[in-house]
Amino acid sequence: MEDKKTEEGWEPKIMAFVCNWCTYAGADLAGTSRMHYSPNVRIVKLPCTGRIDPLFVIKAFENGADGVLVSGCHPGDCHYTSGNYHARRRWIVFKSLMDFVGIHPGRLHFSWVSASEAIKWVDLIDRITEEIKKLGPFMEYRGLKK
Amino acid sequence: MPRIGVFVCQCGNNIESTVDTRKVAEEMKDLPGVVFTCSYKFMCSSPGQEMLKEMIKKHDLDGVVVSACSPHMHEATFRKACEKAGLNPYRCEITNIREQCSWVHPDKTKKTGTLKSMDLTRMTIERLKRNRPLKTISMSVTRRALVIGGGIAGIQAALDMAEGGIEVILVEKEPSIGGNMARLSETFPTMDCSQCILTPKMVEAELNENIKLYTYSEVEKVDGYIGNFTVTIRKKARYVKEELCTGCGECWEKCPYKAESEFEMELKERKVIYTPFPQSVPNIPVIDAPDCVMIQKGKCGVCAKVCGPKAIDFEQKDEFIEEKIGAIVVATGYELMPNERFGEYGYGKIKDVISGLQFERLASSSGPTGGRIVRPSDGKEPETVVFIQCVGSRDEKKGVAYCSKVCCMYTAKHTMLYKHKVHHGQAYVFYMDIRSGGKRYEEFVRRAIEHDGAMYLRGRVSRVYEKDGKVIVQGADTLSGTQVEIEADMVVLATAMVPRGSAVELAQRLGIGYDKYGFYNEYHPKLRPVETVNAGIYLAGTCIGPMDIPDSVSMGSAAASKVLSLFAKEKLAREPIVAHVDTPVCNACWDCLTACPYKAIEKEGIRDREGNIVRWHAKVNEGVCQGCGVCVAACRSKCIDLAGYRDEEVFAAINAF
Amino acid sequence: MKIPYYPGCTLNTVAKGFDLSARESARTLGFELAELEQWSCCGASFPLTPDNIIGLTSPAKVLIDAAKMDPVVTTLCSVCYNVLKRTAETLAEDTERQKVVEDFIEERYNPSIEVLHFVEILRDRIGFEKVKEKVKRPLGGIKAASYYGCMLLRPFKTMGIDRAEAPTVMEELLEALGLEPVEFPKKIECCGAHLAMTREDVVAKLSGDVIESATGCGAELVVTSCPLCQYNLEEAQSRAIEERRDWKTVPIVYFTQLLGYAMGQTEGVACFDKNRWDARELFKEKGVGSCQG
Amino acid sequence: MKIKIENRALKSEELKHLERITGEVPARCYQCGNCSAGCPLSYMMDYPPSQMIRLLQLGRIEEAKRAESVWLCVSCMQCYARCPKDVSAGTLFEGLRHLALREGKDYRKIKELDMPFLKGAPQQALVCGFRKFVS
Ligand SMILES: Cc1cc2nc3c(=O)[nH]c(=O)nc-3n(C[C@H](O)[C@H](O)[C@H](O)COP(=O)(O)OP(=O)(O)OC[C@H]3O[C@@H](n4cnc5c(N)ncnc54)[C@H](O)[C@@H]3O)c2cc1C
Ligand SMILES: Cc1cc2nc3c(=O)[nH]c(=O)nc-3n(C[C@H](O)[C@H](O)[C@H](O)COP(=O)(O)OP(=O)(O)OC[C@H]3O[C@@H](n4cnc5c(N)ncnc54)[C@H](O)[C@@H]3O)c2cc1C
Ligand code: SF4
Ligand code: SF4
Ligand code: SF4
Ligand code: SF4
Ligand code: SF4
Ligand code: SF4
Ligand code: SF4
Ligand code: SF4
Repeated sequence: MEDKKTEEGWEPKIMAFVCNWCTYAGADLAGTSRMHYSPNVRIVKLPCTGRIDPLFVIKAFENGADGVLVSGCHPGDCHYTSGNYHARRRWIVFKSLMDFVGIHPGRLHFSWVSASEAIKWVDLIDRITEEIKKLGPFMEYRGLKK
Repeated sequence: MPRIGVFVCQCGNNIESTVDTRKVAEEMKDLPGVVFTCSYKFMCSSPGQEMLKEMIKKHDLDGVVVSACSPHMHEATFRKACEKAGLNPYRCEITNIREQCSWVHPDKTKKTGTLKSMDLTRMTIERLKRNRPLKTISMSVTRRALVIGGGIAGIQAALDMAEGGIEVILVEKEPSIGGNMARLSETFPTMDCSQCILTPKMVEAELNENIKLYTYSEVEKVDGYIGNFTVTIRKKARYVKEELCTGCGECWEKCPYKAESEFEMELKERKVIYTPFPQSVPNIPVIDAPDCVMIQKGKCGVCAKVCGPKAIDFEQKDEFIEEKIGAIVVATGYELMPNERFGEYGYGKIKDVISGLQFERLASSSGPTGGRIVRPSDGKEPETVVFIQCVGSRDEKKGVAYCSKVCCMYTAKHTMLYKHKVHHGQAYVFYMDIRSGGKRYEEFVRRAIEHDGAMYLRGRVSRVYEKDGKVIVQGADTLSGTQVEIEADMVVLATAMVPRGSAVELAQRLGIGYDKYGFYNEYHPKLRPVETVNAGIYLAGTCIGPMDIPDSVSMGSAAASKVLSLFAKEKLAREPIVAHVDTPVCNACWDCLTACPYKAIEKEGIRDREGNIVRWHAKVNEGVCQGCGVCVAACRSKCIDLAGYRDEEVFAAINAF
Repeated sequence: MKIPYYPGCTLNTVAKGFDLSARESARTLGFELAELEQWSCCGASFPLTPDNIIGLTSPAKVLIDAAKMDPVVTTLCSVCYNVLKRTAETLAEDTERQKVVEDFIEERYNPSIEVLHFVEILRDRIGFEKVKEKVKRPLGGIKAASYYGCMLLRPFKTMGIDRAEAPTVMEELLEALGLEPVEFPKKIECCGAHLAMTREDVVAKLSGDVIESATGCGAELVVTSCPLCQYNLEEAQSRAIEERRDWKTVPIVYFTQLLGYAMGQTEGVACFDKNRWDARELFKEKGVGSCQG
Repeated sequence: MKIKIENRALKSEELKHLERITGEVPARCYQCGNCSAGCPLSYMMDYPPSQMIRLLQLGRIEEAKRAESVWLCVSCMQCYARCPKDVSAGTLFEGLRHLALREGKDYRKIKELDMPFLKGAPQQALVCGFRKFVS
């Protein structure tokens, strides 16, 4: 879809919205276990994936993100019993709107990473980074910001 | 203009080796609103914290960013330090540059780590600029507890709490407390008589001044939140005035009508006015209204005539009592899966096929046969008894997938009780695995086999049928790889333990989680095994999952200690991370109300001068809200927000990206 | 009422009485078993392995032809019923296999087709009460064992004609006809089925056990809805009387034979004489079965 | 008998093939023995159903294929009705028959059958028998 040439030395910027209890803790564990992953991701911590508003994602793209990740507890493990189900329902709808708003679906990722899944976190970030590298920089929304 | 201080930690070499903390500090200086930055060796050390406090005062900071380790590590530390320096603790934010930077991006040139640390710190600063000071929510506590279910777990919890000096209300739906344990004969692994160890506890519960017993009662409604619940209890009509009855027993002696005894499970009848069993607590009868001739047809009245203190009252109605309490312990226990589900075992059709609990009654000296083990069909002593384990348990097709945990043990116990009473008898046990994890449990099972001669056959039973007065059991012994057939006199099914039929309904009333079977969910199965997601509500015993008496008792005590430690606090403090509704904007669509997993959102009406409701809006009950933020994302009018994670704050962080 | 009817091979030949008495009974009860215009063998065994498409084609063809008349088809033989019903379920659930089968037969498959056993029609559409009203020759006092075997009941999820482990539908029908049903342990055990072809000894044992289990509970008659069961049980008895002097033989009859006879059909229809042990002798002995009105 | 257990055999292609054509997963069986307890032919089999499944679990598909049990199973589905794990031994047996038949190893030849049987038996016995025993 997008045929942007990858600029020399360009590195994608990825924003990750994660829940405090599972994925944030999983990322912490990756740290304490001294695992390594690509440095392109910036985490924004929220209490629960249920708190994450689709507008956050749009805003992130506006502000120069080339990719966005939303990650929380596994279904059934939500710290708040069912917040992640709400999130899931919301995102199924949102994902189907992605094309409509002109964002390649490969730029938005969803995952479940539990507090113990440091390895999954590391693999996830590396995989997403690669994928978004292939898609090239996301320029369409840049202009929108002021 | 805000006055923000940024403190970048080196964590010895942990951060410093891949992040140039001085450079980070230097860069942040130029951001608007930042008035002080520094890099420091160990921020969490005492000197570090002192320095932080000093700088807050010296530079008159109104907000602090500490770029250090994960907030899960030291957020509390730094917030406390800020508080001591006179700063609102929620004006202190942490940037995680250790777990998220230095440790995961080992670039020795420090370029990567430094860049990312600057990004993250900048995001935190921007977010902090929009942060509002928050106040911990402090709530009063009603120092009374409610226990639902008067089995051994509930009794233990009530006794421990009463002992701790708090008032306890114990609600039991049956006419007597005691639960399933009251049915048992002797108990593994020590073989104490169940009644002998249970009855003293029941009496203690009755006599303890701090315990208020409501038997034949159920919890109808639960309102409020941790520290401040209001419950409505339905006290079912007993048709006997409790304050007058002396428990003399004249009435049930003389009542001319009988009905099936629930307690004896079809093995015996009881009178229409009855106590479930002789040691009932309280020793006050109830009239089983559907079977009472007086209540149904207006004839009889014998019990009223013979009752000296005139305690019988046919006009009694259900009563509703409201109680204010601060915590709830749920201990509603288990029941057995209906065996009728297993047509191939002939339960319900073949009289001599009985359940484990029925066997307990047969073996119990206070049971229908006075402790003689006989066949229900003809009262003869059975010479061959076959015990079938895992009936319904570990059977994902017709029963439940889980293991009921206690049946291996009680089956071994049953073979022993049987052997001790019928010396020439032979017990056979069909098992799949013997699960005897527990102190002295394996030894107990070995004793049943080696000492009392129980014959264990590894395999399942496919069919049970009657032939010539015998019960034929057709099964497999997988160890020899053959089909086997046993001509038995009696068959005992070790049926799955399942939650009470009413468990799910109660869970919904209480707002606690339950699994697909109806067992209640712990907050955390290992680390918080007696708490629930609904603060102030605790669990004990077999309503959580199958367990034996020692475990049920431990959980009762554990739940009690949780309540006691909750009540030890003067006021309950809680994080102010709760949702707020901007009421004038709310259009009462109730999207938030359906979304909230905790039922924390209420409808509030606005009244005009005449008192008519003119408008509705949503309102968050701060005591109940857990701060998940689901409502915020659900609200399309954007009029609900979450303290600490307000839209504005999150957007600020994103904008700084 | 006309209900499309699939007789199956065996009812056209060795089990003629089963077929004739059913058709006649239907008429008495006010409906017609309308034989499919063209039909082929159902295959007599449901292909258990999903990759065996060939095995599905012949029953699928039967269903396709039936659906052209009505989206329901009835059958009498337990095996046909089993094969057709499982095929119908399989093809309805598995559109991929349905497609392959369609390509093979070169016809469209109609997944709404419903397969009913004749006894289901009697129970659910006619009602055993109605049957009872039509009884002219009550067979009172005859102790009859309903032998279900495997095919009517298993696999339960698909067949579900009655409770898997404790079915009673046949007993209820017999009761309506005035017989006295006896409960016996082996009523849902296997007769040996197609092992008749390879292991007569095994079949004799299994079927013999079934009969002994029934007679042990007092049965004077064994009732079935499967020609293969009927054959195996009779064969087993023939062998047994050669080997054991004390063996007491019992007639093995189809339920429709009793149904039609009780409702007053002429004796020829049921073909009792085609059974190796003629049930009429038992009726005579017991003094029942004479026509009343 | 002694079986040498080999990693390779546990996941052999032929086993996977059997799983594919039957849709059954032997690993789900927890060896409770209910199928063997209920199977009407069990006591005549060299390996009763649960042991046949065990052989498959151990990767011994060759032994399983050679077992006489394969030709004794009548697809009565008693095993499946009683199995708490929803495993159908009967279906696995059919799969094993297919493996044999597809190699062209007929269990019975038509010409071996005796005349009285061919004349007297109901058609369905023959049709079914041919399906089960002849490729
Ligand atoms: C056959 C058999 C033999 C056993 N033998 C032994 C043994 O030898 N040793 C051993 O350690 N364990 C044994 N056990 C296990 C033992 O019975 C349990 O561990 C123990 O009884 C659990 O106690 P509980 O308080 O959790 O539940 P329960 O005894 O079930 O008590 C729950 C109580 O809550 C009440 N209740 C339920 N719902 C409500 C409601 N909505 N409102 C108010 N009240 C309610 C019930 O009426 C009941 O009184 C055996 C179990 C069985 C089935
Ligand atoms: C291989 C293995 C795997 C396991 N996996 C699991 C699992 O996955 N899930 C699970 O739930 N359980 C698991 N367990 C069980 C689990 O380890 C124990 O249940 C749990 O650790 C017990 O905790 P504890 O506090 O009782 O004892 P411990 O962990 O042994 O702690 C006792 C502490 O007391 C200290 N101590 C001892 N004597 C003295 C003294 N005289 N003075 C001062 N201090 C003293 C010891 O140094 C120690 O720190 C596993 C066990 C093993 C062996
Ligand atoms: S505050 Fe955290 S990063 Fe800093 S020294 Fe302490 S542990 Fe290390
Ligand atoms: S006779 Fe009266 S006092 Fe005695 S037990 Fe009965 S109700 Fe109570
Ligand atoms: S009035 Fe009712 S409870 Fe009293 S004696 Fe008569 S039947 Fe029994
Ligand atoms: S405890 Fe024993 S008998 Fe009970 S379900 Fe578990 S394994 Fe089966
Ligand atoms: S933040 Fe969560 S718990 Fe609080 S009101 Fe909103 S949805 Fe309910
Ligand atoms: S979702 Fe928003 S607008 Fe709707 S009721 Fe809740 S707060 Fe009001
Ligand atoms: S299908 Fe085969 S293995 Fe299963 S019970 Fe019947 S004969 Fe035995
Ligand atoms: S009944 Fe099922 S689980 Fe049990 S041994 Fe047989 S196949 Fe395995």
